Amino acid sequence: MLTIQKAQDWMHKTNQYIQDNKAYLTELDQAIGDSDHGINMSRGFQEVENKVESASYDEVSALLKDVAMTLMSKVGGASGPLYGTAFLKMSTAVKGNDTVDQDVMAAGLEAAAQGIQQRGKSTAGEKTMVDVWEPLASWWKEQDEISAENLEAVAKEAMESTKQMEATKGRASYLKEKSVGHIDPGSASSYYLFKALAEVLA
Amino acid sequence: MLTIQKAQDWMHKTNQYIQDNKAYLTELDQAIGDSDHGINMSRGFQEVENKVESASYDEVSALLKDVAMTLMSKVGGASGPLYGTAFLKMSTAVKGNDTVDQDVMAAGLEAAAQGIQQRGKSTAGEKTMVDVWEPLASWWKEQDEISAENLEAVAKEAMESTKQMEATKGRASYLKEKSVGHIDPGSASSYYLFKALAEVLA
Amino acid sequence: MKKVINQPNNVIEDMVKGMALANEAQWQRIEGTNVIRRKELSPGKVGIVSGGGSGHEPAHAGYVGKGMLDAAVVGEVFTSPTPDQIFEAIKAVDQGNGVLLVVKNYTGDVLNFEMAGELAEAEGIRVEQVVVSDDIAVKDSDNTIGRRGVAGTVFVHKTAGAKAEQGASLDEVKASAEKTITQVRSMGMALSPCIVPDAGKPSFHLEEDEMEIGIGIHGEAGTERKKIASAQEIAEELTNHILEDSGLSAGDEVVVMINGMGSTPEMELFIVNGHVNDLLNEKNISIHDTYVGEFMTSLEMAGFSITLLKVDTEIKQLLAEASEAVAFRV
Amino acid sequence: MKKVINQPNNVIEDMVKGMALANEAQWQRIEGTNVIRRKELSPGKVGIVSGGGSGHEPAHAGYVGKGMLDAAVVGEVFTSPTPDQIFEAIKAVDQGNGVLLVVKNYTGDVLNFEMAGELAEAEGIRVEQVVVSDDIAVKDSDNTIGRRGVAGTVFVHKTAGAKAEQGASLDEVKASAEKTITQVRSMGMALSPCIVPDAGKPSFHLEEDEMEIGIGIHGEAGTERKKIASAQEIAEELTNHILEDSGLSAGDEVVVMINGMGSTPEMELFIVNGHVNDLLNEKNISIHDTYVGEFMTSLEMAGFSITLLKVDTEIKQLLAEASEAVAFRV
Ligand SMILES: Nc1ncnc2c1ncn2[C@@H]1O[C@H](COP(=O)(O)OP(=O)(O)O)[C@@H](O)[C@H]1O
Ligand SMILES: Nc1ncnc2c1ncn2[C@@H]1O[C@H](COP(=O)(O)OP(=O)(O)O)[C@@H](O)[C@H]1O
Ligand SMILES: [Mg+2]
Ligand SMILES: [Mg+2]
Ligand SMILES: [Mg+2]
Ligand SMILES: [Mg+2]
Repeated sequence: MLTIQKAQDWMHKTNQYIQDNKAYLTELDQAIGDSDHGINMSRGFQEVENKVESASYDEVSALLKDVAMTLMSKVGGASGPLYGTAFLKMSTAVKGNDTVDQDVMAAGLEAAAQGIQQRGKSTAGEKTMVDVWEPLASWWKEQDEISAENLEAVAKEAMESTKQMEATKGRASYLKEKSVGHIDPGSASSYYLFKALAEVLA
Repeated sequence: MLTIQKAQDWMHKTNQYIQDNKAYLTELDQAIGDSDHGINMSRGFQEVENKVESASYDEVSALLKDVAMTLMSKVGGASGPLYGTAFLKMSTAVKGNDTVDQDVMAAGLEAAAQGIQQRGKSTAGEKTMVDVWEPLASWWKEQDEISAENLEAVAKEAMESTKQMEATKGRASYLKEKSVGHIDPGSASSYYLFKALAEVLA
Repeated sequence: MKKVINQPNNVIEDMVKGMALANEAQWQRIEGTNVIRRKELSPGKVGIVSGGGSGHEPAHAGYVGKGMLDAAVVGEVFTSPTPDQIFEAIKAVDQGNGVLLVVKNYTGDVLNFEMAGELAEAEGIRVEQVVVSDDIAVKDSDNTIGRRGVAGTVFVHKTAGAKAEQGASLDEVKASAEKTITQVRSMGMALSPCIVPDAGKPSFHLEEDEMEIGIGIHGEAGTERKKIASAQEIAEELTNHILEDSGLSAGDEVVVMINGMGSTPEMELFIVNGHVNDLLNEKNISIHDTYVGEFMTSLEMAGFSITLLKVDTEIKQLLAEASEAVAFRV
Repeated sequence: MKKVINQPNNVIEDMVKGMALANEAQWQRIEGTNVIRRKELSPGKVGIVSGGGSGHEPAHAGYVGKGMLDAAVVGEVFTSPTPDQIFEAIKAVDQGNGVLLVVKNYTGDVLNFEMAGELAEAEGIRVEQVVVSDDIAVKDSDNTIGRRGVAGTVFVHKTAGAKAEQGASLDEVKASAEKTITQVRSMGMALSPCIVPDAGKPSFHLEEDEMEIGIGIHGEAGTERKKIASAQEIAEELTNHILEDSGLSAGDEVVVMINGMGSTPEMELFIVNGHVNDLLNEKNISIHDTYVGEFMTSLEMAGFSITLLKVDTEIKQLLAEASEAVAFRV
């Protein structure tokens, strides 16, 4: 399902969404954070694009590891180590598999979602990117066959569910109840990542 | 002509004009200076008022000396030492005269106008308060009898003449030709001083 | 947005370049990184590394110098630096006796420094981390990530740096830093926002007659937004909050820091200092020393913070030790 | 107007009070005046007194300390202090060997210091005066009052202070100050105005995309108003003006000061410093030392100035002497 080519396309499309929505992501972060999430993601995914476009890989795992290391060293802030960890765990979980099929990907996503939670000492319901990764990974595992359309819809719904949450992790937690009513920026960037994945798999 | 009582009234009325026009004087200084002339004069003449209201004098000269010392120590900037010098010279010139009559006052004003020029190394035509003091003192000397109305008119015309001048002294000189078109702030405050004198003598 | 910059997304590279040139006698940029390190290290000393997002200048490079930090890692504007950069700093300053990381309590900083520490430990470098959390505007409850690190961080740099310079072990240096952290408290306010260059827009909006109490150093919303009050009222409100929280009482001794956030003139900081003095005198809390200036800024935000550090003989002695850091010369 | 103040017409009293408390170890307010003096004078030393309007903090009180000024006279905002206050400062620091007055070239400052000097001479105190005029934005012609004194003044404080501390005579100290004055040149620019508290309104207006080149430190209009350019273009424009005026050329050695006017973040000053370095390197003018920070501000004006001081062995040696002044520690 996820070939090296598709993984490359995934990163390419993600980068496009991130660049197109740089200002929007920053605005979300302005409301409940420090106005840099779009800037951070834009810097990071531009580097990811540069990296994976120019390199050649003999397995998906290797590509994902490059993504992880690039995000880790280019994004900074809270989202850098978290996205970095997610892709690192995903890379490890899918390692040794020639083709990353639906089940292997399920393991990869679960490892990623857990990695974020461990690194961030966070769980679902705290208004962070976990609220996209965690339900997405669970949903994936339960599917007989992944529908690209549903994948996008699940990610979108998960992102939107953060709107009514009160943040207890990340910078938005300073705002307490005032954080309610705003979409979590990290969940929004995660949504673009899965929207891009859906399109690649469609 | 200028009794102690009248000299007191003169300072009282001057202070009123200065306080009422504090913002206007500051605005004039904003255009071609550093936005503080109204503030400086307001601080200084309020202290003059406090001083001469509470003290008692046995000659006009003593009162004028108090005015000089107060302005010197409360105004600061360029205008403080210049007004201070003007009143100090005036005080010395009228010293020993029981009543300051028109001729004695002529000598007083001339000494004042010269004092400003010496201290400021300036002459008429440089767009400074000299352009009010100098013509006013000359005019006074030529009169058979001082008409209060004319006194005010001469001072006003002198002040307005500074509008078309190009400054070569004081802060406005930095602006060179751009200083043209604005009344000199120190000339405006000097005008209020003579307007008050005219009213007292009327 | 009015700024003296070139490309908004290149400000950090441009800044670090000019920074390294500003103090060539003491500073050295580690090539290929945004790390400013001491040119000459004190042999055998425990290393001290700090850093964080940019926009808080003189923090943290201004505190690099003999007696304070050995290296500062410069992140993007308001964004924690990445683990690889922090790792480079650790490697550069370690002299076999370990390195202390002084981190301000933000998720990003904690995560990135933590990961850098893991990288270093994997290479056999001993690393310890302390997390500064002096901003009492944030409630320290289970439902937040805890208090932010703000201007009080500078005192942690100073005491840890002095302790290390005395030849103390990593554990001893860490203990001094932690003691300082438990004894320092800050609270800030703002009159107007700052603009992250690459965002191009103000980080928040305040009306012409409004101020925000309890603001963070990245423009994070504070505890209360209200009509501007007098310097005296604001100074007393912030000081009273700190006193209440810290339990400082008559007979205690403190060091005061009045920190400008960026565009507030020193004139106003001195005015605030007068009122803080009056209030502390009234409460019989004695003032050992005072720092007025810009120590931990937020770009061009207008506002200030007050920091009180409770001192004892040890802390006073560590504060008094020499420091050659440009922004905190002793 | 957003400021942390009490009554706008009381800012100076409030500030001086808080200032005196900010540095009690070194500073002392002369009772009943707005003079900040060194608590302990160096016996027999020639006294150095400076001062001027407020709003330029840390100038001038920040330069009071062993190795620089003995006293700073604090005027109202942007208004020269009065002769009586300056006279008090002179009396307080004179130790029988005379006093040098370091005055910035503005009519008000020159007149008030001159009168204070006359008062002092009348009491038998020897006084000399030097007038700093480093701002090349003003043409030094017969039709102006000459160049303004701006950030370069700090170097005059430093060299005169060091010379006096070495035990030099009043004439020798004056000669060193005058040498510095002939070798120092500055030029500034602004992005946004400042507000004099008691005026309550901005001192000038610039459009959102405009800057003003050649601005004075009281918001005096500059030489040119135009569209904001890049940091590199602005830095090069100002530096080139200074180079042209000063006749500095390949092989010469300078000290660079990048001075923030108030609300410009240090980040931007460092960026400027990088470009000034590049340009001077290109011209083979070597940089002996660099100062980046706020030395001579204009309340909350946004902008900066560049100062180049041509140095020789004597000036370098005077700059290197110890200084305990809070705002210029060496
Ligand atoms: N502890 C955490 N666990 C999981 N995700 C987190 C945590 N803290 C923050 N995040 C995510 O990171 C996002 C913020 O990223 P970003 O703005 O780039 O970093 P910073 O908050 O350091 O400025 C938040 O919107 C949230 O989704
Ligand atoms: N050399 C001079 N001779 C005479 N008057 C002068 C001279 N320089 C300045 N002035 C007067 O002083 C006024 C400015 O006073 P003020 O604003 O109080 O002081 P400053 O210019 O120091 O801010 C000018 O408007 C001008 O009338
Ligand atoms: Mg953010
Ligand atoms: Mg003026
Ligand atoms: Mg951030
Ligand atoms: Mg003035």
